[in-house]
Amino acid sequence: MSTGLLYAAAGAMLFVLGATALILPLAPLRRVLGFNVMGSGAFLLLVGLAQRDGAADAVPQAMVLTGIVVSVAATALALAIIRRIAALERKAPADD
Amino acid sequence: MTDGLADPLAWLVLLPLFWAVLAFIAGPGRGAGLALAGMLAQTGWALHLAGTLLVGGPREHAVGGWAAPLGIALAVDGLSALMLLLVQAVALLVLLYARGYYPRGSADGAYFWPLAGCLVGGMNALLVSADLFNLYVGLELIGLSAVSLVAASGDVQPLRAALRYLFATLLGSGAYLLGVALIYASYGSVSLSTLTPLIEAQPPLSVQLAAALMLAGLLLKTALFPLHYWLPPAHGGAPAPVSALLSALVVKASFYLILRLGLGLYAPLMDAAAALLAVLGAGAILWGSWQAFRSIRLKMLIAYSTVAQLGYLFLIFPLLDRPDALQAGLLHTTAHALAKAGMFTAAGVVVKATGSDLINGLSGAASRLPLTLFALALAGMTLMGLPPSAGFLAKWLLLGAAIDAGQWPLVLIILAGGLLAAVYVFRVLRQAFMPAQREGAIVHVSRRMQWLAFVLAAASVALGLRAVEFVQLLGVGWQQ
Amino acid sequence: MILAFDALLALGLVWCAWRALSVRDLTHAVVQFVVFGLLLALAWARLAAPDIALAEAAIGAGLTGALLLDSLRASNAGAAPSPSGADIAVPTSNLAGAVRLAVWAAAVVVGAALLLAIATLPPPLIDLRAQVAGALGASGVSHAVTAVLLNFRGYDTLLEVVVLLLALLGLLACRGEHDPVATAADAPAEPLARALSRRATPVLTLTAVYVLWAGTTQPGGAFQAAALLAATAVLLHITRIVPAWERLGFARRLGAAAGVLLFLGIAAALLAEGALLRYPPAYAGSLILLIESGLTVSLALILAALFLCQTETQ
Amino acid sequence: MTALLDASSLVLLAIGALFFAAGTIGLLRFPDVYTRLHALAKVDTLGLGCVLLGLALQADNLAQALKLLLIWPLVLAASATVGYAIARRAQQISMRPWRGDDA
Repeated sequence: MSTGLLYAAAGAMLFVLGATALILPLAPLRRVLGFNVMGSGAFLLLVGLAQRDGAADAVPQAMVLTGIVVSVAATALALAIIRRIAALERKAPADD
Repeated sequence: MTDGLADPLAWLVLLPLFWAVLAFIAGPGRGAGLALAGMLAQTGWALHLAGTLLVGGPREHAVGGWAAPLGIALAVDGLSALMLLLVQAVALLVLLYARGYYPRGSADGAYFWPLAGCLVGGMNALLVSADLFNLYVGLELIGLSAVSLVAASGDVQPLRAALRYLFATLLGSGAYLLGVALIYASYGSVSLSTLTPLIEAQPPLSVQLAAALMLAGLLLKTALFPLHYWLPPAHGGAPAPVSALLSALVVKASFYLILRLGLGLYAPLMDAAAALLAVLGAGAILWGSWQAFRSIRLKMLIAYSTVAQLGYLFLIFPLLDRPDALQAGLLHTTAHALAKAGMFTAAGVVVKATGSDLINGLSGAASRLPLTLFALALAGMTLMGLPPSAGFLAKWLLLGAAIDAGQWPLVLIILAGGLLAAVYVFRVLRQAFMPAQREGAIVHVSRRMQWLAFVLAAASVALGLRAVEFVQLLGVGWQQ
Repeated sequence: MILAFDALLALGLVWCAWRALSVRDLTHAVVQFVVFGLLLALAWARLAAPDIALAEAAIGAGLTGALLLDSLRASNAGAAPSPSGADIAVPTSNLAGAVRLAVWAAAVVVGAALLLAIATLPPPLIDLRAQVAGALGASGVSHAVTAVLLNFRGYDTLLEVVVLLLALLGLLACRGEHDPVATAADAPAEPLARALSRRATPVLTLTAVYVLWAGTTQPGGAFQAAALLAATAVLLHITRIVPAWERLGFARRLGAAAGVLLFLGIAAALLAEGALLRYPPAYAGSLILLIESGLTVSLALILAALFLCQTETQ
Repeated sequence: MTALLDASSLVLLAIGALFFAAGTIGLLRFPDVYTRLHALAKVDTLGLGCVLLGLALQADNLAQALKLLLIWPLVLAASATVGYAIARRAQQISMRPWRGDDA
C-alpha cells in the first residue's frame, strides 16, 4: 500500500464523516465543521489517488489549492449568515 | 479558427464578471446601469454565437492556448447555445424589472447588482465549460451567489432558508467534487472531450461510483423530488427578482449539467438511472402540484409549482433515444423559465401593490392590476400546457415520444400533471376575479414592472410559434 | 517505518475529525477541528504537496479556525447562553431517530463502496505529469504547481478569486445596514500579545513578500502570501490594535477588487493573442508575477474583510 | 568530518526527542493548567532548539541551516506569549494553582 492510497482511504472516511454531519440536523456551526471535513476528505482523495504511484502530480495539487479557497469562501458566508440569524433572534427572541 | 478579441464564448463569461466587480467597487445600491448595459451586450453576443453556430457548427475555445487535457477547453453546441440565449434573455428582462423593484439608494437591493453579475457569470461559465473541475468551480460560483441573493433581504426567515439552501448546495457540489476526484484517479484527466471516448458500458467501480455521486449531487442542486426540501422556502422567501432568477435559471443550470453528462460522458451508464429519474420526476409532479394547491401564500404556490414542473424534465430520460424527447425537454426548460420568471415578477408586483402575499388577499386584484393578472394567466397557460404556448408544444412532443415508446405510465403522468397545474393556477385566478372584500389601499407600482412581467409571460406563449428555429439551433452538434 | 508514521497520521486525522464532529461542547469541537487542520497540513507535506500544506495551515486551519472561534465567541458573548452542545443530544422523536439511522447506514454504504473502488482502481490511461513537465518551459515559471495554477488552468483560478470576492459580497449583503460590527469583546487585550503582534507585523509582511516571490520557482505564491497578510490583519485586530471595519469604504473596495479586475483585464486583453489567458511565452513570467502581485493585495484584503466585517451578535 | 557531524546531529535530535517526550508526558499527567504550561515550555525551548540544531547540521547549505535556526526565536516568542496569555486567563477566571493532593 502506497502513501497516496493510504491518505486517499483516510480521505474517503473523512468525506463520509463530514457529509454525514452536514446532512444531519445538527447545530449550524457543527454542520460548517462537517462541510470543511468533507471537503478536506475529497481533496485528500483527489491528490492521494493521483499520486498512488508515489510521484507528485501538480495538476490535482493546483485543483486542491483552488478548492481550499472556495471552501474558506463558503465557510465565511455560512458563518456570516449564522451570526446574522443569531443577532436577529437576540433582538426579537422567540417568534418561532 | 479563432476570433481573437471578438470571441463570444470568452465575453459571455468575462462581461458579467466585469460588471459585477465594477458594481462592487461603485458601492452599495449602484451599478444598475452598468449591469443593464452589460446584459444587453451579452444578449448580443449570445445571439451572435447562435448565428455562427447555425452556419459553422459547434465551436471550441482552448483557454490559454493549451489543448485539453492539459488546458481547459470551452465548447458550445446547440444545447449550450440555447441555454446561453435563455439565460441572457431572462436575466436581461428580470434585471430591468429589478431596477424598478429596488428603488435607487434603498438598502434592500444594496448588493443585488454585483451578486446578479456573479450569478450570470457563473451560469455562463458552466454552460460553456467542457472540463469537469472547471464545472465544479462554476457550480460553486452559481451556488454561493444564489445563496447570497436569498440572504440579502436580511430578515430571519429568508436567512434561515438561505442557510438551508447553502448546506444543500454545498453538499451537492461536495458529492460532485468527489466524483471528479474518482474520475481523475481512473483516467488521469478531467477534460470532457478526452474522457468521453474512454468510458465504456462496463467501467470500473470507481467510475460508476463517480457517476452516481455526481448525479446525486446535481439532483440535490436541481431540487428533484424528494431532494427539493430546500427549494420552496428559498424561492418563496426571496425578493421577487431573486425568486425569478432562481426558479427560472439556477435550477436549470444543474439540470443542464445532468443532461450534458448524461448525453455525453455517462451515456453508456444512463440506462440504469433513467427509470429512477423518471419515477422521481413523476413523484415531483404529483407532490409539487399537491403542495402548490395547498399553499396559502402566492409565492410559495409558485415555488412548489417549480418543484412540480422540474419533474417533467426528468421524464425525458427513458425516452432519450428519440430526438423528440430532447427537444421536448429543452422546450419545456425554456418555456418554464420564461413562464416562471413571469409569474414571480407578476407576484412581486402584486405583493408591492397590495402589501400581501396571501392568496386570499388577491380578491379584486383582477380589476385593479389587470395587466399583471393577464401575465399570471398567460404564464399559467404555459404551465398547464394549453395551445399555442411553448408548454403545450413541449408536452405534446413528450407525449408523442412516450406513446411511441409505449411508456403508458408516463403518458398518464404527463396528462395528470397538466390537469393538476390547471387546478392550482385556477385557484389563484378565481380568487383574483372575486370582488374585493374591502377596498385596501393599493400602492402604485411602475408600469414598466407590470409590462416586464407581461413580456416574460407572453414570451413563454409566443415561443411556441418560433419552435422551428428553436429545434434547428438545438440540433447543432447532435446527430439526429 | 515511514508507512507506519503515515498510518498513524491518517488515523489521527480520522480520529480528530470524528471528535470535532461528535464532542458535545462546540468550543472543544472547534479546537479539535484546528488540530485536524494542522495534522492535515502535515499529511499534505507527506504527500509531497508543500503548497497545499502552506495553504492548509494558513487558510484551512488558521483563518477558518479564527473565523469559527470568533463566531463562537460572538454567540456566547450575549446574554442568553446558547446550549452549545444541544445538537448532539438524543433524538427527540422516533422519526428523527430513524432518519439518523438511515443517514448513518447510507454513509457506511458509501464509505465501503469508496474503499472498494479505491482498492480496485485500474491504472490511469493518461499521465498529465509528462505533459506538465513538457510544457513547463513555455509557462513562464519553473514551479509546476504555479504553472498549472496561473497558466495551464489559470481560468479556474480566475473564477475562484471571483468566488472569494463573492463570499465578501454575500457577507456584506446579509449584514443589516446598522448592525454593529464585531468588537472583540469584554476583556482588555493581552499586553504581551499586543507587543508581539506589533513586532510580528513587519516580519509577517516580509515573509509574505518572500512567499509571493518564491512562488515562481518553488512552493508559495499569491494565495499563501495573501493568507499571511490577512493573518497579520486578524492578529492586529484581536489584539485591539486595528478596529473592526464598520463599513467597507471606497478605498477598501477598490483594493479588494483591483487584483480581480486586473486578472480579468489581462485575461480579456490576451484574447488578442488568440485565446483567454494565452500568455505570449516571452512575457508569461512577468504577466504571471503581475497577476500574482495584484491578487496578493486583493485576496489579503478580502480574507481580512471576511474576518473584520462580521456582525456582532449581541 | 561528516561522521562527526552525523553523530552530533544524532545526539542533538535524541536529546530534543527526550525533551519532547518529557513535555508531552507532563502535559498529559500534570494536575493543573499552570504546571502543564511549565511542561510545555520545556518542549518549545530546549526540545525544539535541540531538534533544530540537529537538523541544521544536516542542511545542504548555510542558508538552509540559518532558515532552520530562525524558526527557534519565532517559536520562542510565540510560545512565551501564548503561555502568558493562557496563564493570565486562567488566573482571571480564578483557577487556583494546584497545591498538592488536598486541593
